[in-house]
Amino acid sequence: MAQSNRRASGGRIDRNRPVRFQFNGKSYEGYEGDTLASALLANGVRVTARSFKYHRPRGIVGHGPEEPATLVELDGEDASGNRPATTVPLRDGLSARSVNCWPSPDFDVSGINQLFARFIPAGFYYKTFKWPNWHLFEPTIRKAAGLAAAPAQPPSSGHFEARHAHADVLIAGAGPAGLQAALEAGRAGKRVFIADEGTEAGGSLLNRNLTINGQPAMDWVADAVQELRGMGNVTHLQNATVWAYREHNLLIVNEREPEQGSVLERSWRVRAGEVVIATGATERAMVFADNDRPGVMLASSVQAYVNRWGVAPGQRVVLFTNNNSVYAVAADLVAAGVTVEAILDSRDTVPQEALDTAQGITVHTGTVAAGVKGHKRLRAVHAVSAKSGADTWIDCDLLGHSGGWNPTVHLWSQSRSPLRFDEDLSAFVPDAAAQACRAIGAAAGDLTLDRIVQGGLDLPYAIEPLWRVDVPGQRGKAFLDLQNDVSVSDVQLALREGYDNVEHVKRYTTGGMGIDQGKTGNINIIGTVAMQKGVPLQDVGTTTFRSPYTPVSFGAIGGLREESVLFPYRHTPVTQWNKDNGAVMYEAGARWRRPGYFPKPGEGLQEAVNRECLAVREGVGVYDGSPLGTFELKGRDVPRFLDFLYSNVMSSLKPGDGRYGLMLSDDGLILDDGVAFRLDEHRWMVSTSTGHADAVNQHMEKLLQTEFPDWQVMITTVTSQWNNATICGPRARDVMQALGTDIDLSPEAFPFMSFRDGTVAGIPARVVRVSFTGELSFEVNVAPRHMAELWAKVMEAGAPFGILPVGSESSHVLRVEKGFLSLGHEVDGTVDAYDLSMGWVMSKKKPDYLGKRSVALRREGGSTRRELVGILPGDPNRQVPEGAPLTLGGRKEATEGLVTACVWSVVNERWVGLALLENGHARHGETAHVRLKDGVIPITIAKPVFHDPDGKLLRS
Amino acid sequence: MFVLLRWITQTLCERKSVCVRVNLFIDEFCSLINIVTTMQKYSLFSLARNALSGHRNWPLAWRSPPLKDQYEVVVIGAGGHGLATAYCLAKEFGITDVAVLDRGWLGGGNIARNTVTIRSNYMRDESIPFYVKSVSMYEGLTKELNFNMMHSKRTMVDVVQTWPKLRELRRRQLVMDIYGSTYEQITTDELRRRIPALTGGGPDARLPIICGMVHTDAGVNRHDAVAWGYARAADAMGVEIHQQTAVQSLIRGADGAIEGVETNQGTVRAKKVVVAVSGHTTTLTETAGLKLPLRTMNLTAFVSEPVQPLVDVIVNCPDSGFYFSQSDKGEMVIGGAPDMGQSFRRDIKQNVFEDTVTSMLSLFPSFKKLKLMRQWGGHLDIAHDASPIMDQTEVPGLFVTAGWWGGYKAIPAGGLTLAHLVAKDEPHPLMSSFTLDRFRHLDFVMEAGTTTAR
Amino acid sequence: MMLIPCPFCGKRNESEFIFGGPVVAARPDPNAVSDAEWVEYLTIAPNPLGPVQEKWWHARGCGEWLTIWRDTRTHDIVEAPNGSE
Amino acid sequence: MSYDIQITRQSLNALFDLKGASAAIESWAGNALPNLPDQPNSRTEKEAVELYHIGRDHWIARAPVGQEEALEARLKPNDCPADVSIVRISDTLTFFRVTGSQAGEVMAIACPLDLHDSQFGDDTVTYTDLFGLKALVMRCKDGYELAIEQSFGDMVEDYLARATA
Repeated sequence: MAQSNRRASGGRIDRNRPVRFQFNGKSYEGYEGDTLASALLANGVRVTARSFKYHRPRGIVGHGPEEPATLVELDGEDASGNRPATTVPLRDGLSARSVNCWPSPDFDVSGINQLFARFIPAGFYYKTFKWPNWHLFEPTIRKAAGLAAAPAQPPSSGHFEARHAHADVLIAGAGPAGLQAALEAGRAGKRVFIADEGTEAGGSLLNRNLTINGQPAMDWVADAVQELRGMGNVTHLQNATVWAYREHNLLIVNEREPEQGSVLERSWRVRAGEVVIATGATERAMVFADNDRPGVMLASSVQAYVNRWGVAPGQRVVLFTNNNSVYAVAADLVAAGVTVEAILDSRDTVPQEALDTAQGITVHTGTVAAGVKGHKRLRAVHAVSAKSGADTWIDCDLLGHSGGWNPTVHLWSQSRSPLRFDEDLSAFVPDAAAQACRAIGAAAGDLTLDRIVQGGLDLPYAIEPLWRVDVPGQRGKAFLDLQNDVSVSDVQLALREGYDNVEHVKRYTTGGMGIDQGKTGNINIIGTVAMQKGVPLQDVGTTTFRSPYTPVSFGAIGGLREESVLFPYRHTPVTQWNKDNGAVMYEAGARWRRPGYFPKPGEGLQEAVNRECLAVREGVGVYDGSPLGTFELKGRDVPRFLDFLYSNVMSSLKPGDGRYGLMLSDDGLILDDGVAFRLDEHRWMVSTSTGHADAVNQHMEKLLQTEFPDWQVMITTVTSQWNNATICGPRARDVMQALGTDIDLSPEAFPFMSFRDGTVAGIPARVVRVSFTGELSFEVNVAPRHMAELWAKVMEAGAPFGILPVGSESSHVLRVEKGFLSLGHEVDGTVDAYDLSMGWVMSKKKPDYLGKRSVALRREGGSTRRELVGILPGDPNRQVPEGAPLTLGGRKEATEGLVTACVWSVVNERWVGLALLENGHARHGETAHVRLKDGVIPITIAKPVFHDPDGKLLRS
Repeated sequence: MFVLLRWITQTLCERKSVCVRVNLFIDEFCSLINIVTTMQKYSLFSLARNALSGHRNWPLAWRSPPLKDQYEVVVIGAGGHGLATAYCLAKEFGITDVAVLDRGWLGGGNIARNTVTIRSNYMRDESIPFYVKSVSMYEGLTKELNFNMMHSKRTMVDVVQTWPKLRELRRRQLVMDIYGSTYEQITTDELRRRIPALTGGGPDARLPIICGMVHTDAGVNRHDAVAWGYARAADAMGVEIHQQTAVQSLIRGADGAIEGVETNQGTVRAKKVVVAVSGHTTTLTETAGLKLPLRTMNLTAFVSEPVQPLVDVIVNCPDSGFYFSQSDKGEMVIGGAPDMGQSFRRDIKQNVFEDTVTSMLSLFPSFKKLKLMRQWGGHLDIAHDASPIMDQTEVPGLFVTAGWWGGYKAIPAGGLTLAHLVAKDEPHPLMSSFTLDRFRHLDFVMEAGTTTAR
Repeated sequence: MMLIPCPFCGKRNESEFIFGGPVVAARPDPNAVSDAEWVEYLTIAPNPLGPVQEKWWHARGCGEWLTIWRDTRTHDIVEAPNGSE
Repeated sequence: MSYDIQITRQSLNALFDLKGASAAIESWAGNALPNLPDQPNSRTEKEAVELYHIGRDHWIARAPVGQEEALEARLKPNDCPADVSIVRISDTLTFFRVTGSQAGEVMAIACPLDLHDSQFGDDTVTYTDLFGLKALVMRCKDGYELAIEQSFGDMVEDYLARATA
């Protein structure tokens, strides 16, 4: 019968707006304002889940994020798994399924596990499944675990968002304490950010019937919310969980369904001057035999369903407690017309004000619930007197229990502020703050309204702890952690075996490691350990509270950045031209994407590369060299600075001239290579490799600002002020002529390693004579605003000479043919300039420069060096894979070197390569051996240059 | 009897050649007896038997004996490396007068908070054989220690998104081939077939997937079980494990050699002291006036909610900077890059964390609705050249094992080689390149560009 | 993410900065020190369980290189301990 | 567009990077420029030439591109003394305007800086982190103006489009 447990009236639901939904294939009706849990209870659905390990039937236990038992999987658009039914707002067409049971929680095949329960105690898997080996069992175990299935698709529409926020005060929780604090701070003109996980403000007041100054407490809440809305300096979010408390008062808030068109969830990174933790308190469970049966519920949750959702989860209720709060629950139940059969109070004497609250209700003091009858629905409670041992069975269909209250200290603890155990509350409460934060209200241990809001009326709190019910001869499992099926006997076993640290207990039994992170049970585990070991809880301590407070979808954390914008990316004015002309684009350094090669239709990489290389060697080619890092240095001390920075001498350069150089780190490793030009007396231009531009900039600034603050050197990054088209090949000069320039291009007037300012094709340009290909080259630098135009004109002017665009693959071949160094290939942190036959770059004259002492020291050590050599595969048509190891005689043993590059040389019409080889310089002409998995390739060791050894061409 | 046998061998051993073999055999034999006699065997049958007695008769996994004032060897740190070292000292070298001291609970260091990735895909001759050994030892550990480590040799698959990375991995593969470690390239189609959830990284993505690399030797296991298994086996052979015993300083004698340690439980003397406290190495060694080229950093990881089996390999994405595997409980265990700067704060950096998540979502978009369940961090100390240090320090009798990041995979071989060093006062061949000596002439061991998977 | 005080810009989000390593001993004259001293200068950095002095570069800000004292246990930015400058 | 804003990518500006002690710069180029801002991360303006003080001994002069040659002629980058650095950087920065009632919300997505009036005034101009890049941020009519390294222009346009999708 529809909503059989729905009360005739009351509750904060909209009875005019019925909502249809599906649960495990059956369809039900609830109301707007319901959660899935309240709607299921309204419909009298008792068994809503099966447990993780034993597959015991379970019902709904809580009413919020603490829910340990009923996890559901949502289908359709809002597909997501492992959601506590108590936190799923009901919406029309919602379709949910219980996790880890088949075919249904009511009849679950794996329920059979209950019979074997005794054979699978805590840690049983450590002791078995060893023979013959774990692989045999793993798949089955894996399948049994895992709860819900992972969503198969990302949301089909909408996106996630992450943003920054700044506040003087961040308040976590919009219950009475949080709202109060928000009003005070807001009125004081502070920038306030208040976030609450619930769909509605009010916190515990939503679930209770309290008054403030004689008015219903929820009226006070409504007024507070109203006033806050009117304040421009206050941001108030509901349905937004503060889930992480990071260093320097940075807190992360997850806002669900924000009022922003296509935004599914929003992540707020809030930087707060002060943090106010008003997260309330969580009721903890009582631990007794079969305390997991459907119909056994937290007392405050019974109260919440009756008051907030107008649902009577049962008709005949027994309450079991060790503290006062349950008496207010009893009063609310009676007021709602629910029969309270009895209150079992483990305390011998109950404070009078508590008894007064529950007049007319039978109270059995000094009495505990030892166990229950009923498998899938509760039938009776076994009441046992602690003193006399006298016992009775009390028939009922619902048991509400309260083991007392824990301040919700997760955020407090995440802030790395310590906790202390409060004997009066028998709970862990905030101690001294470690960051600019304070806890207030229930989170600080003020558990009743009268201590929070002036004029608030509430029943004073009092408790005598009862960590677990221990009645001799009582059978049945007493659960500490419902979600992971951890019972008292599991903890006892752990202790018996010596796993007696609370962290050991947690890990051995998996207690508190579920999705709820033991919000209702952890304290009882600690209590049980303390009882067993006979030490105070303070000494047992808590396990670490880790973010997130409640699970957060990764989408919300990631925000917008995804797919094409995962990493930054850069373009030059030619990037589009490259794409339009069929370039295969590569990820180059420093976030640039550069053309790898330009295949013609139907052409493979090798053919395309050969074509491009031939053009450069026999005609002319051009490439976009814009990404090279470029810096302008100014000041009197630039010369001495460059002399310290580079291993060779730069200070001797004349204006207009340039020089290639190496930069070393002070421990003698090669940082970068590049070219320095002297523009005039005090102005210099330094270029770096593309990938290291940022690193070199950082390096230079660090030296100048932290080591040599007095040196007059000012650095300006001009990488994007100068783009360049580098025209290279025997016909390069012809192309330059064809473009038209006012610069005298003759080798005499414009020699290698110099630059000239002028115009090229009518465009203001700085032309530089460097060469990374070994051919005659003109690097035509222009402002980016002119680059596209220049490029077009170069292609046009070059056409008669068969000019081709050259990609990075060809650049690689061309530099290997010349034996030019490539940081990514030949330099891997172990080689130095001498190994590369570049000893000339290591100045002897200069007494000191970065890396000098270290390189010397390393060489004095006498360790065998791996030196750069050229290699010629015995079979000229046999390519050697890059990175292939060289071993003595090709034996399977420690390597003596590796092949750093191997390319098809268009000038030699054979495969040639470079390698780093132990004592390679002394072994030219010898044979070495490449060791592959399935064979050996003999190679001849040669000088690392296969084209124009004297460098006539590049100077021509 | 144990003692007797040792005595016989001592006297027997005039003729060295035999001696070694005999000695080894005897050690084998004795330790075997040791385990069998003092450690209750775990098996399906013992489980069943105990079930019938309500599991009331399980013995302690390890004892808590009173702390003596002297031991032959003191090992500081009851983490993976410390416990494995103690175990190997007893098992391989018959040194059982060993105390393992920990300021907290055993297995509470990095072994309690890591991503259990076990692999041997390294690049240098110095590294590969060591990790190959460690991986193979892990595979036999469940049986050796009679404790189910749930070792799952499920292979690691690299998702390659840049050519330079592919070049580096290929180079690694070619050297690994020499040492019999497995690494093979697969096509993007094959990659997606093996990891169906890998739906990102298409042609239009920021970093399109180029191919995959498969490392079949890689696996995962249960980290707590490793600590507990070693502790239980070491204890059974006479090693004492003392928890809540914080070493406050190292004691040096007049001759400069180590003499013992000062703890919150009093002074403990020993001629050999092993420091195996990742992250806090320098904190301790400084008390002996020792300077080491180490810096402590924070490496963080996080897990998703448990879900049904979805990914059955270790997925490593070096270009995107994250890696993960799915635990037997169903959680995705995810790791990323370390934080910048020195840190003893076990906490995650929001920006580092968000970068890792973003990278993951770009390759696994369906994880957007998957939920973060727990996150944590661990300390590790990184040497100047980012390679481990295992050596006897300039303080005679003081040994360190440090500079491990991703030291989890190194535990079995690390324990073996360190025990060898302590027992024989000379480095084990597998670790001879990782002594402090290398810094004297800056001969760094640069394991350049190892994967993000630590 | 920390808030790092920049002498020019004031407190800024850590994401604007690049870590520049701990402050180590001043660079000795490489021609005046022993091998051991040189190696120590290069490889040994303070690694305290507590305040450490370190350099940060305001790379996505004004470009200033700055020095802070940071407690490695809490990440709080703290006053220079007594005895240090 | 789910946010009420407009995003406009601007054409070239005349930009000059100035480094050196304020006195040195004033004496060399004072008349060509507005008064040097004394407050860090603030700006001054004179005859359509703006001056941003965005770092220690570091300024950026900005003018309409039409004035580029004239301004350069007055600043004489190639002739200035050793203790002053003046470099034309017109092409290195791409400017965007984000305007509209929700401009602030979009900026909150883009950058971690506190842009509240109390913290970020009309004359404030500063480098900060924008989508992980170094960017210049300041207020403009009805919103904010930002500038990033020219080669990242397309990327930032892409990001902004996503942020407001």
